Amino acid sequence: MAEALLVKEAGVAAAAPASGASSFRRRLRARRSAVVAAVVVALLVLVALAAPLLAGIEGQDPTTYHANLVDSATGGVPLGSFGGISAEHWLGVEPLTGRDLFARVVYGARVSLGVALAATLLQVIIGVVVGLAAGLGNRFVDQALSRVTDIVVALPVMVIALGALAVVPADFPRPVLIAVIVGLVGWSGISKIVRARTLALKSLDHVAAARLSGWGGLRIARRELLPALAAPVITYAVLLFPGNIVVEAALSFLGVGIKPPTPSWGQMLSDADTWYQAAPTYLLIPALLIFITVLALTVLGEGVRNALDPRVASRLRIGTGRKKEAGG
Amino acid sequence: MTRFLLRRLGGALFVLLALSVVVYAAFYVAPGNVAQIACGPRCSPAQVAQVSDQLRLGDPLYVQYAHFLQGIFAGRDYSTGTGILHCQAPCLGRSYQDDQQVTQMILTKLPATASLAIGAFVLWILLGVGTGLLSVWRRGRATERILTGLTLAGMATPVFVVGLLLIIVFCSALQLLPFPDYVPLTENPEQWAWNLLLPWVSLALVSAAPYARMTRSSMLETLAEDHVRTFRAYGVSERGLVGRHALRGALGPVIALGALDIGSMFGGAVLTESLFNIPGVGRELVDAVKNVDLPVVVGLVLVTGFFVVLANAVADILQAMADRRVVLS
Amino acid sequence: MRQPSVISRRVAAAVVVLVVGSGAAACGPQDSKGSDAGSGAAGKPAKGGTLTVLNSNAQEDFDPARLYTSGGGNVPSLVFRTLTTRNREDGAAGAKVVPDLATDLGTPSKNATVWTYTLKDGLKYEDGTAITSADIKYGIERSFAAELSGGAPYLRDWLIGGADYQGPYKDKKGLASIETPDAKTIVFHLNKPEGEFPYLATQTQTTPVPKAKDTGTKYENHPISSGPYKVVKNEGDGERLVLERNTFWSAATDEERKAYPDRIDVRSGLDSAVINQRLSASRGADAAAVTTDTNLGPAELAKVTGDKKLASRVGTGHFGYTNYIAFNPKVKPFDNPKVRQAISYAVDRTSVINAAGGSSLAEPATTFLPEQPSFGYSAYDAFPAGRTGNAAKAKELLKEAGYAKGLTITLTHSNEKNFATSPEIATAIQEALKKAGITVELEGLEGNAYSDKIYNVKSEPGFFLTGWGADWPSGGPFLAPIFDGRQIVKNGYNFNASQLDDASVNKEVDEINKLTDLSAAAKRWGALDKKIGEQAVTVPLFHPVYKRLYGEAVKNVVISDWTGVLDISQVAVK
Amino acid sequence: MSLVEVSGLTISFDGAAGARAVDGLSFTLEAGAALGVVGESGSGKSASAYALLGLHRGTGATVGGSIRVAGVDVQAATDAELRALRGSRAAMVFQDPLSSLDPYYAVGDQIAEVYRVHTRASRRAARARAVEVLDRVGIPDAARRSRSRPHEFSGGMRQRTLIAMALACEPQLLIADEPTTALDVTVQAQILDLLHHLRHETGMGLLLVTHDVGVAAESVDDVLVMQSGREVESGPVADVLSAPRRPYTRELLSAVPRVDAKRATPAAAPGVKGPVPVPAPRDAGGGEPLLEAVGLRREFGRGSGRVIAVDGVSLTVHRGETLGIVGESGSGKTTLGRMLVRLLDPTGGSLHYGGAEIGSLSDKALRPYRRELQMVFQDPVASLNPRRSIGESVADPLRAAGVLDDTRIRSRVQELLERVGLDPNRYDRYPHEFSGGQRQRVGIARALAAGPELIVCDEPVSALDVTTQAQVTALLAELQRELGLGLVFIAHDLAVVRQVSDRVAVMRQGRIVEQGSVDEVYGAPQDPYTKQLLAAVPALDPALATVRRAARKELAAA
Repeated sequence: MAEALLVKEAGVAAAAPASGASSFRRRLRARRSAVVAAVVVALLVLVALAAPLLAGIEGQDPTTYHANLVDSATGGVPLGSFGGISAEHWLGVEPLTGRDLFARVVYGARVSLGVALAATLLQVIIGVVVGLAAGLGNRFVDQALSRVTDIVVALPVMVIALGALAVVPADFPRPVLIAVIVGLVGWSGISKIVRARTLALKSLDHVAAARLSGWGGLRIARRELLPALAAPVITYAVLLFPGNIVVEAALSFLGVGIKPPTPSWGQMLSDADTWYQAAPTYLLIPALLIFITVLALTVLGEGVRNALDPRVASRLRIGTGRKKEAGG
Repeated sequence: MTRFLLRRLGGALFVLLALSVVVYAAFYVAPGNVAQIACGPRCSPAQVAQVSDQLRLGDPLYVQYAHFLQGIFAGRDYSTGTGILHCQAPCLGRSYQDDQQVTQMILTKLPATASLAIGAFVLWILLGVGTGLLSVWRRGRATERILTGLTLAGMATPVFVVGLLLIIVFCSALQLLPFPDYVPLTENPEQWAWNLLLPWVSLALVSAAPYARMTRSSMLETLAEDHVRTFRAYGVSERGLVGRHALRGALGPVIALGALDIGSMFGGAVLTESLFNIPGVGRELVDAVKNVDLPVVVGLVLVTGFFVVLANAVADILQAMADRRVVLS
Repeated sequence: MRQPSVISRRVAAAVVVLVVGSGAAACGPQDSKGSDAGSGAAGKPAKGGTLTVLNSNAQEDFDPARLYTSGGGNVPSLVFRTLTTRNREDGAAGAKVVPDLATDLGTPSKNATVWTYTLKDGLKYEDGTAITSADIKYGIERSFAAELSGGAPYLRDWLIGGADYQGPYKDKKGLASIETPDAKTIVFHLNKPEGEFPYLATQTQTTPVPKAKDTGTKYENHPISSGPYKVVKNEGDGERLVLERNTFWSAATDEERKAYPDRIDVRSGLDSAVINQRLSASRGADAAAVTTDTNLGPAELAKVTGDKKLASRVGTGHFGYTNYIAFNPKVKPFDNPKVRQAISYAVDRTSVINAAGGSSLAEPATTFLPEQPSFGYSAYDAFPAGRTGNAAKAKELLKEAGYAKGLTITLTHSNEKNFATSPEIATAIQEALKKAGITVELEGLEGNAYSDKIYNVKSEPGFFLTGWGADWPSGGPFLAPIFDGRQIVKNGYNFNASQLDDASVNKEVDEINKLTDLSAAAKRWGALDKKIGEQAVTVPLFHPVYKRLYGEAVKNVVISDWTGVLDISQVAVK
Repeated sequence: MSLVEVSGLTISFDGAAGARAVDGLSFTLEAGAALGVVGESGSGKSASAYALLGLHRGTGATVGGSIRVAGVDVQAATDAELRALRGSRAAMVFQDPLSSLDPYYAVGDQIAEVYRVHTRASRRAARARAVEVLDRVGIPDAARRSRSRPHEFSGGMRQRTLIAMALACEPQLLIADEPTTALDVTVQAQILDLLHHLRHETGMGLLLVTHDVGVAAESVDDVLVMQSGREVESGPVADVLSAPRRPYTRELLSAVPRVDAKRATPAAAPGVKGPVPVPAPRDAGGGEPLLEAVGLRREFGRGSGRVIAVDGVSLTVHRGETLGIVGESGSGKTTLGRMLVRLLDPTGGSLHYGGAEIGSLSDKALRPYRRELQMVFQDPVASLNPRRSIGESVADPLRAAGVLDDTRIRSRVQELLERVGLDPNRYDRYPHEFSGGQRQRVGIARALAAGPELIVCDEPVSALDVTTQAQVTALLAELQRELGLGLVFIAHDLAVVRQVSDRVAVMRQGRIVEQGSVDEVYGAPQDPYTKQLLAAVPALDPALATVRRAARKELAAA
């Protein structure tokens, strides 16, 4: 069932062929929200890539303490209005330490996006390999891999990540560790989709025709299956990405994720959670950033899904049998 | 149907067993000195030796695991040097750091988690299905677009962001609600509800979004199906179509997703519990992780896995009952 | 604080209890303007009402044998009377030890190796039976039983035969070094001179326990009260503790405890944010509420300072505690005193204090001893770094040490947000040392892993953040565990991080311990501190200041320098 | 006043500017009369039928012209008025009876729901009515079966249920949109007979929309032929069928394969160059045996879920001959076809090809034979990889052989494309740019590219319109004759099979019930099932249809 839900979510059932990249772009562009989201995501990626540059333009770095910018006597509240926002410190400074928030935020984007991206890639790679193997393999292989997938589905990401973080030595780099754990626990969705899609494709006549042509299994997988799997895998991956951002943020929020002084948004949020009265901007900045990033990625994911699977869009039109008329 | 049921439950049992092997192996085999880790950092060599003995770390791995399993199904005894400590089935081990039985620890945390999960569940189902229904009912109008936007925003907001904002607004700025502090239902039902209101709402706000989407897309899908056209062609009103035929079609997936969600929720809504300071299973896990309390971590992961696997099976069965066609295929 | 005696978080908790969950009285030496005796709501304190205590940590193991307290604890002191106790007064006066069950602070003899106490008349338990010296002996003996572990190790270390004694359940003969010639007299025979024995006698292990009522490990559910209150409810391993008046307690025998409220309701396991929120809202029963273990955090302080009404309900206290950088000279390059001195010069105490919550929550420290007369504080600054560090001097020293091009070292810290050994402080040091050309890499560890690593001589890192608080307000328990070479623990918890084993230091410790004149001893502790400080085996960073909210109806707030926390036995809510 | 009056009906989707699906259609239907609307896919026939009940409302389609049904001006009616018309005075029966019923409710409840919408009947009365109408459409044990859900019914029973639903409110008009297209031929005959019977019993008018001229001939008084949204010709069914006035009608009729006609190739149709000579009739089993199956068997699943799809089939295909395999859905003919080219492994029996036993060869050992055994698939959409150009798809077997270089492959493919009647310059086009018939030609070209000895055609024309069907069958026949291939032609349509085959095998439930030369099987069927099948085929002649209906009655009674 979970499978059915997943498959439905990623719009996999559609046998609709994607007819070329240009029409995909056209359909993606047709949704204004998706375009805006894509721009936002692109900006965020740019910010992450250019973090040192941006901080350099501002003239700050994410680790330097500015004792003179906080009011020591009242617990370290930033001096000045709105958390110390000024020409030197574009988003103000961190309470207690006086570290520059803008620099921390842009460097934090690297961690948040980077970890999520690595985790997503890992999920996709494992998911595609397992899914393909299950879909193409014999009964035994399929059964075995499907059971493994079932077990992985039963592993709650947060719980496993928390557990794993408990036993892995502290000197193992946390960003890598989180990406690996999330990647290792979160591939079941992709593998289920790939398996289902492979099974469906395998029964399609053009695959049978390729067999009759005399091709071997590998070539058939590469020529006939993989291109058709790209659409659902990409769609699902784009939908997974924001989830992975949230997992990293959540782990850091719980204080078991990215370790200081490396800034990450979740950790900033966690540090800020007692400061909502004394320094509201300190809390709002990471909260808003997480929200915007995840929202933009989700909207983009929707857009990609709709563009890759025109059936979703047409589903919204409630035709009266026109489908039948036009078919054949 | 019975066959399907048995097969599904059998499968769930298998997955659970396999899960226990994986978890046991991952936590008890991988890292360095297990006895030292399980016992806690301040243990003397003698105490570590005792723990090692109790966990039977000297035995081959499968024997250790067999004892672990035996504990779950039949209970086991721990020798403490001076006496015998009996751990009743289902025995998930002992926390040496807390000097308690893991099962007992989890059981005491379960009411808080259940309070959170069930209340939030009711709320988010109502909210999610209601939103989905409304956006289908008003499809093509501004209402639908607004609701769709809100749903997307809901999907995009992590619970800790929503929760923090709600605390700031309702507890701090407006001072309408108490700063959440869990009170057991048995102690004071009214206080219980008031203190859980914010956690419920936060969890419901973020969890409702997938339900709204699913309800909406399932209903739209059903509305586009031929049988709805049949009833439209027979003069059934739009309300009848949406309420009777389309909603019925959306029910299966919603029930299934609901069962899954509440299952994983019983494993602890880690974030919500941490944020709102609810002494539930999830917060226990975070604490255990921070203290590297190995037996507790393993026990909690297994219990969570148990609920998720159970929920998966229940979801499948409910889905099958809601949609008889699944059984046939 | 030395040998770990329990399998549990308890030792970790013990540090916390010791630090926060203990006694009474008021303000720091130079800072006494902030608190006048008996502050709180206006009006004369009167008997009656219910005092609510909102705490983070549960009163686990509410058994006098198992508690690790400084001066008898705060809540425990309401139920357990001890031979001596702390003086329940504001400020420095509160750092004095005074008689409790005993008529005086004890009579030393034979070079302070034998201490004799006489009990007051008319002392009774909650059931009306009389308290005898044999009960006190029995209470102490219980604390030697393995199943009732948890207390401080001094009795085991000091009493003759203590090291091998297994407790009264296994050894029926009892501990011969404690004599009870009659029902009112108790005599202690120590294996070495200990002039500070009266301080030790404040700990709950000297609470009388009637042998007939002893239920072993279950005693904690209902320990027999000798104090003004008795336990009527103890749920969830001390999460909820309700105390009511012990009618057999007589104020005439107890000069220290005021016992104004009729009932005390201790609710624990609360989140610190919730406690502070409830105390600041001060609604309903919370108006008569206090906390004994939850400080205002920096963010909360920022909010409270902005609100005059709230600010008037903040109690400020100084517990004798020092946060410092510890060096392990067995690890290179910290074997080189010049490197340690360079770091001492480079440290920016202003940043550190900001990271610890700002100048209201932390005071810069250049001495290891807290700035309190009872510790024997004498001011010195061996490596004057100024407010923000002396990078030039540090560089110079590094050059002399052969690190002209700078060096890279690792600073170990805890990941807990405790504003003491937490990442913010570590990064503050990292930043300051950067200016001196020292690259600091951070190693952040989770709570347990952190203490496991730093308190074990085998795994001890070379450069880490830690802190130390005294078991009682004297230089002895402050300096000896950290710098006495004989206190290096090879198999277990070691606090002598520098593993300093200096014969002259060891000898001086022994000499001071012989003194029974506590003020004379204090002076010599101060001089010893200075002497050790010059060796640069630690870098004192700051002394924390405790700020805690109390409810609107709370009167007679007394905060001693012994505990830095308001004393529950003095508080009134009517 | 007529029951239905439609004048100047236009329907366009995708806004008013879009192409018109229906353009200026006018017709009337008198009370109690029956009108057949016949046309190929895309002719606008179904859209017109939906317009009668105003079903385009709210879908974005633009409907123009005037429509009056049972006295209601459909265009001007309010939503409520429209709802009162639907199901009550004019009821509709749809094409796919499974998807047209709500899977979640019992059939009786669904009929009762409709009944209660239009009458103020109590729940109980409505249920009683449901049982009554179910009984009337011939559902045995109606009271009990009314509690079943649709998936528990067979296709024919579902269609009966839909008809029962239509009858519930005793409408004056029954609109049947391709009511038998999804059904097997024997069931189709039963449903058509039922409609015929009900019409005479109740006197309701019937508007039958169908692509199958035969179905119309069986059931209606008047016929209206549509093409591209316009009327081509209309009139009494006997007149139009026997003497079509318009070329399109003539083409349509001539393309319809006739089960009673001897093997013949239809007149040349556009797309096939030159006249195709009628091949000389050959003796059955004239050539040398090419492929021989003995006791071929295939099972799916295991345990109690085991299904025997093919159960001991023996047959021989000779070089240069066409073997037709005919059967209804579920008869195992597709499974058999796939086993013959070894896309499926037989679970039993043997398969000899050119003297070698290939039934149990491994995938690898099979490679040398792969290209000699080819297949043309049913679904022209699924049989081509949508992501590869058609030229590349056709080139596949050539590349796999690895003999030719790229330029030679390209020219060979273009040759083949030309041979099957496609523009060779469309080598680089993608499948979605081709029509169904053209895609099927690509599929044939691909099969030919391998240089096969035997081609199995699995329902190669069933997804195509009748005129396209004729062209594709003609092409296959021509190629077979030219190349001397062995051809296995699998179809459910008896007429199509008769048209192309030398010999024919009739399959039922995994077995061959009758096998022989075309003339033997069609002319003098021996097996009762074959007889039943043949009797069920709709005739193009209304008079003949009446005779056959009587014959079917007899057969059923027998």
